[in-house]
Amino acid sequence: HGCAPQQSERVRLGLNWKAEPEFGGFYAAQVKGLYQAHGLDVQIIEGAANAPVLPMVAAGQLDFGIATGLEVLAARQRGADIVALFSVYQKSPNCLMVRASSSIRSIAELMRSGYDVAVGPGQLYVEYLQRKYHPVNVRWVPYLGGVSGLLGNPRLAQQCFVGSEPELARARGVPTRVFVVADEGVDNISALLVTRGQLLRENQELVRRMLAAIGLGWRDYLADPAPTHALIARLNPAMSLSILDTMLREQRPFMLGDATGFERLGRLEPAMWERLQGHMLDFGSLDKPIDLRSAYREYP
Amino acid sequence: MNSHAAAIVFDQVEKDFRRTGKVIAGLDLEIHAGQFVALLGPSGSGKTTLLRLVAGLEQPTRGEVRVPDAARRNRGYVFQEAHLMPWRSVFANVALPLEILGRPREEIRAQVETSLALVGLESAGALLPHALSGGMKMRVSVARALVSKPSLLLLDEPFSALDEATRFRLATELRRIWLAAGMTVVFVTHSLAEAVFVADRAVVFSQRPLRILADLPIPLGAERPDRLRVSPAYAELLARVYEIVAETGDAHTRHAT
Amino acid sequence: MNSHAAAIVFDQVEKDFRRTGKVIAGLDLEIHAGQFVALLGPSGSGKTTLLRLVAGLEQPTRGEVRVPDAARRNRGYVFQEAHLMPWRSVFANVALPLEILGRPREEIRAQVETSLALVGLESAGALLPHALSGGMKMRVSVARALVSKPSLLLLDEPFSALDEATRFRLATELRRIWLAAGMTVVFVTHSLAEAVFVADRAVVFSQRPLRILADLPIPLGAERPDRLRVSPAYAELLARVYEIVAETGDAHTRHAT
Amino acid sequence: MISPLRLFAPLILFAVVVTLLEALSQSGIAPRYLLPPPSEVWATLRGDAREYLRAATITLTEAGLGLLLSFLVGNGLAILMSVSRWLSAALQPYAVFFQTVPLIAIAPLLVIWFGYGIPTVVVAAFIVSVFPVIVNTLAGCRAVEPALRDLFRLYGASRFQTLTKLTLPHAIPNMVTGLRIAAGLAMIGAIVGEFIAGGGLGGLIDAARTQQRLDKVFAAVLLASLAGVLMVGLVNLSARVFVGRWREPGTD
Amino acid sequence: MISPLRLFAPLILFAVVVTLLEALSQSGIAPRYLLPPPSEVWATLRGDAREYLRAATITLTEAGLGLLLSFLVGNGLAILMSVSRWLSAALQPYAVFFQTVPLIAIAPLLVIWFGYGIPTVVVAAFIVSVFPVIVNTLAGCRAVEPALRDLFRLYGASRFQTLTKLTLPHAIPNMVTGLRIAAGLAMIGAIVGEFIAGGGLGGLIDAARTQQRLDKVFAAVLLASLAGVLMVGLVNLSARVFVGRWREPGTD
Ligand SMILES: Nc1ncnc2c1ncn2[C@@H]1O[C@H](COP(=O)(O)OP(=O)(O)OP(=O)(O)O)[C@@H](O)[C@H]1O
Ligand SMILES: Nc1ncnc2c1ncn2[C@@H]1O[C@H](COP(=O)(O)OP(=O)(O)OP(=O)(O)O)[C@@H](O)[C@H]1O
Ligand SMILES: [Mg+2]
Ligand SMILES: [Mg+2]
Repeated sequence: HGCAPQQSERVRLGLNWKAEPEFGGFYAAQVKGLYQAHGLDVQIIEGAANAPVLPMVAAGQLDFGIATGLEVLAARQRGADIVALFSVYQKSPNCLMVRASSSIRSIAELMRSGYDVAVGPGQLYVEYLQRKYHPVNVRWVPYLGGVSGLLGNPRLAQQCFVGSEPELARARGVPTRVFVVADEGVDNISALLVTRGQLLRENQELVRRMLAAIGLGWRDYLADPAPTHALIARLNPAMSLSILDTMLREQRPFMLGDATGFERLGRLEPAMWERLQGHMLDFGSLDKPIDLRSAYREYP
Repeated sequence: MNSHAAAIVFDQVEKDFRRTGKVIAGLDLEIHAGQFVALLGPSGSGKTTLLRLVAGLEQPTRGEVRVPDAARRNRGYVFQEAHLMPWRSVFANVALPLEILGRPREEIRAQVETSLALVGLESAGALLPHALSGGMKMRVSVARALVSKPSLLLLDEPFSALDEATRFRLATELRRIWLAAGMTVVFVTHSLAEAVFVADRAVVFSQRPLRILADLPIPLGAERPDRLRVSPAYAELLARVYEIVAETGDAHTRHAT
Repeated sequence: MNSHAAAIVFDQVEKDFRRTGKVIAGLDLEIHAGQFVALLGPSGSGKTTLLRLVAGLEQPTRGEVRVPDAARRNRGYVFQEAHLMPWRSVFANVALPLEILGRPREEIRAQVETSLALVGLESAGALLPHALSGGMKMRVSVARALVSKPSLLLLDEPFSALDEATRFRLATELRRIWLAAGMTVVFVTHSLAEAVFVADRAVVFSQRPLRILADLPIPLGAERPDRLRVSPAYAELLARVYEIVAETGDAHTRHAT
Repeated sequence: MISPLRLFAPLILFAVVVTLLEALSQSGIAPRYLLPPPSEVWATLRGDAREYLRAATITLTEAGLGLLLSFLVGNGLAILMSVSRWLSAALQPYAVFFQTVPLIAIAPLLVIWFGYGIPTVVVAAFIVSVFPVIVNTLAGCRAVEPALRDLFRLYGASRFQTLTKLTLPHAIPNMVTGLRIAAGLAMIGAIVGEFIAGGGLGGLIDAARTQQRLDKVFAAVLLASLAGVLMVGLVNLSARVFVGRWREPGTD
Repeated sequence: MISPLRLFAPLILFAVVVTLLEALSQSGIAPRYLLPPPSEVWATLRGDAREYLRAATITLTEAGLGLLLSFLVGNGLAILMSVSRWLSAALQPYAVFFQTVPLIAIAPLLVIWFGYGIPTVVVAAFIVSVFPVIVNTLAGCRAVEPALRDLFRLYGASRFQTLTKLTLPHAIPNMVTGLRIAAGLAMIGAIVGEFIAGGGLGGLIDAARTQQRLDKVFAAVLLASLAGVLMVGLVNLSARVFVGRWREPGTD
């Protein structure tokens, strides 16, 4: 549409969690006025543990939202017209961790260890690891958030996000050993910017401007995170500046992939979706294959 | 007894209770409009049940209780226990029937005050029921039944919690009101003397199942001045009633034991 | 009145209620152990309050109520209203005092049955209170008070819901039990005739605040056979008592109005 | 007389509600990703009937045990509080604390103390359901007719006698009301407990939710509610057996 | 006479509990990552006093509005149910459904219908707290003395008159009991609602929990409980004002 750029368009972006480096680029675009420069007035809405972002996007209460690849495909199968536009991570920062003092050196060893493994609901890799290792004495238990499980029980492994929970544990005097789950051959797509198909079809221009602002925002954030971190620390008092810096430092390779520059930033490619769908079909999260091409738009 | 259009009629009435069995068996009774009837009978004979049948609070198991519409429209009932609403003041308790009838405020105030004065509780209007003595509660209950100037007044031992002086005074008042207003009064009492003094007709019941032992007219005139209680006519009639009750009630006294 | 070791003594007792003010003012009264006292007075004068003071259910605002230990140990109380426990059968209601005293089962059964027979309710033991008539409830309450063979028996108008025959019979029974057991009985009634027939002493109270108007011995002997009621001695005494009450009570009758 | 009404009235309403939901869903007014059509929920339920039934049995057992705990502890506390004013004043705010603390916030504590699995879930059901029991029983104990209290004082009844022969029998109807509320809460407590400790219908819901399998979520929710209705029904039944006798004087 | 007891008894117990927790924590028996020492919670609370107060105000408002809704809707339903046996039989199972449905399971529906923020949270508080109101008020309405019902029948009182002049006044003590329970539940409902829709103490707890800031979690939980105690206290106060007058006959 040809509306004049000085009239900013109101847009609502719903996160699926509180402000964190995971969403750094989205905030950076705001801090640096990039949305405004693209004629957008973006309201970023922090999420909660149980915020139903996808239904909100599908129903039009949000214009953009953050979700995982698994959620996107599951939602599409249920008839929700959700399209992924931008991926924060090129490799999932999902990990399992044990105490550093533990003798466990790999996920393969963990699967034979007799440990409790605390994992939140709906993690794709649980089924994958089950099939790969056929663990007999490992108990999958619910993940309760934080690292209290690990602190209280030396024979517990738990899910974590690179740079986040391991740092929490270290700050409590318990160093950890971290195993990246993606290295086992299973990879969810951890943080996707999504919108609904209708918006994409009817307002291409808006989506284009949004993506442009976001692309710049992320570059800017990764180059100079300090101003954005100041904002995040204010929004999410559970975070300190130093934790934010550490988290970003650890997650940066997962965001940028193996590349040295920004060439892989935000990239969405058929291969990652086909792999994900393959896993989901294997593990019963999807009943039948779906039309993958309408589930995402390639980026860049 | 010849049938009367505006009479309360019991026609072969029987009443059974699930747990306790037959209380009333084949009762025929007719109470004419405007009559002042006293009902007497031993404890547990079914007097309260009979009043409840008249009021429509209980349905007969067999037979029929006919109550003329005129009497049905505006009734007063003094239960055997006071049954006041604990959250309402004495005044508000007495006001209840008028509130239900939707009378204007001013009228309610006037009527309630008159009614309370009648039972000697003009200064107790603001109290809550739990601060009343037993006899005071019953008097409030009487005031409540009178306040709406009912055309049918059912009283279940209204004065038994009262001292003799108060009792006598209230009976006299009741008779005066009845004379003035001409409503039908059915009055359960345990006192033969009271029955003879206040009523025009006394019906004496047997022990359960309730039957009529005696049905006596009391021809002492419409006006019953205080001095009637010390008159020979009254003493004579009372003595005769006592006799009749003693004779017919022989069986019942044995029962009651 | 000379003080007595085993007497119930009211010593300058005053009782005020928060909402209703002074009920008893400077009362001196002594009830000897083993006495059978009837209390009379207009409705709302404070008779129930006085009984509650004796029972220790109420504390005097000023002054002192002394009750000998012997009397304190085993008391029976018939409240003005029946106050049965709705979830207990008639039998279980009467059994309550014995259960509390921890008597053996067999004894409880026997005593309760005796007590129920006394009030003419031997066949009602299995009923729940809501299936009883008003008078039956009061009789259960009397049975409950008698069942533990109390050494102090407080009765608050126990017979006022009963017909005259039952009332008379129960009064006679009460006197008989008292003669046999020798307990102290304090008996509130509104019937002068009943008071004179059953008690050894009648105390007549004024309207509020409660004062003693008359304190009359009733010298009709220990045994009171039925025929006493038709004897000239009884009639004469009753007439005298009426007279005294009428004289002294002049003020109170005016009050009560 | 009551039985058929009790049964048919809710069934008729059920039929109405189901038809309405189905129509909403099939017509596309309520999208499937928000509200799965009842037919789909039913198909899911039938497809995995055994799994759902097993899960429901577990949850029901846990909720039942939690309710039992609430019954015992809640009534115990209420009795203590009814006897002593000090205790009552001191404990009441803590009972409220118990009521308002979000289970999720103390989840790690629960798991450390009671482990993963059934005990934690039972404790969760207990925590959520104990407050109504306390409050209702306490209200019942306090509402005893003063004249009956006088009667017991008169006969020198011990505290224990007054409690067992007067206060508790009198409080039974209130106790039943409290349990009726607690039964539903125990169910929800058990499900939230299963979010923490795993297993049962809560586990199913938790897993299905992230996969957007609302049909599974609603199948489990439906079973949970049925289990809740069953528990409340059991409470009502016991009420009828133990209380109905004297609290329904209008029946004769 | 009651006031100082009401105040001091819980405070004394509070001092005991705090001292105990502090000792447990400082001595290392209860690890800090599970149970932060009260001193630390207090320091956190003081440090961010304004933020916590703002959050507590929001949550309290939401819970209060939810409770108000429960009061209106719950009592309304209870009244309808007390009047009609059909309605009562038909609605009761659905009331239980409402009680047992986990908020988390219907979170998408709530947020879609009521949006992010306060309305959703209010509805959550309402859903969680309405059942006790229904059940208690209904119990109160049904327990009216039959003799008083007779009295109203006798004077030909309309249903509405019987309701306003007899049933409701009689049910007030039960209503208060229901509200007392509902007040605590509304608080927990608001917090769980905030887990879904963000904001308030629930949002604080949610964020702090995953960051292992248990001091913050407990600071928020503490405030939530205080707010709950406050709400229950308000209910009690209204009870004293409106009901105490005739339901405490022992006071004279
Ligand atoms: N609701 C009831 N259920 C079962 N039985 C009842 C019920 N009400 C009364 N009865 C029985 O019916 C009989 C008569 O009761 P009713 O109350 O009519 O007696 P009454 O003549 O009024 O006695 P009283 O003079 O003692 O008041 C009694 O034996 C009583 O047990
Ligand atoms: N709990 C109370 N609170 C306030 N006032 C009370 C209370 N109990 C009784 N009274 C008042 O004390 C006075 C005496 O009451 P009491 O019950 O002792 O009278 P009574 O002589 O037994 O009367 P009745 O013959 O009517 O039973 C009454 O005026 C009553 O209003
Ligand atoms: Mg009767
Ligand atoms: Mg009295």
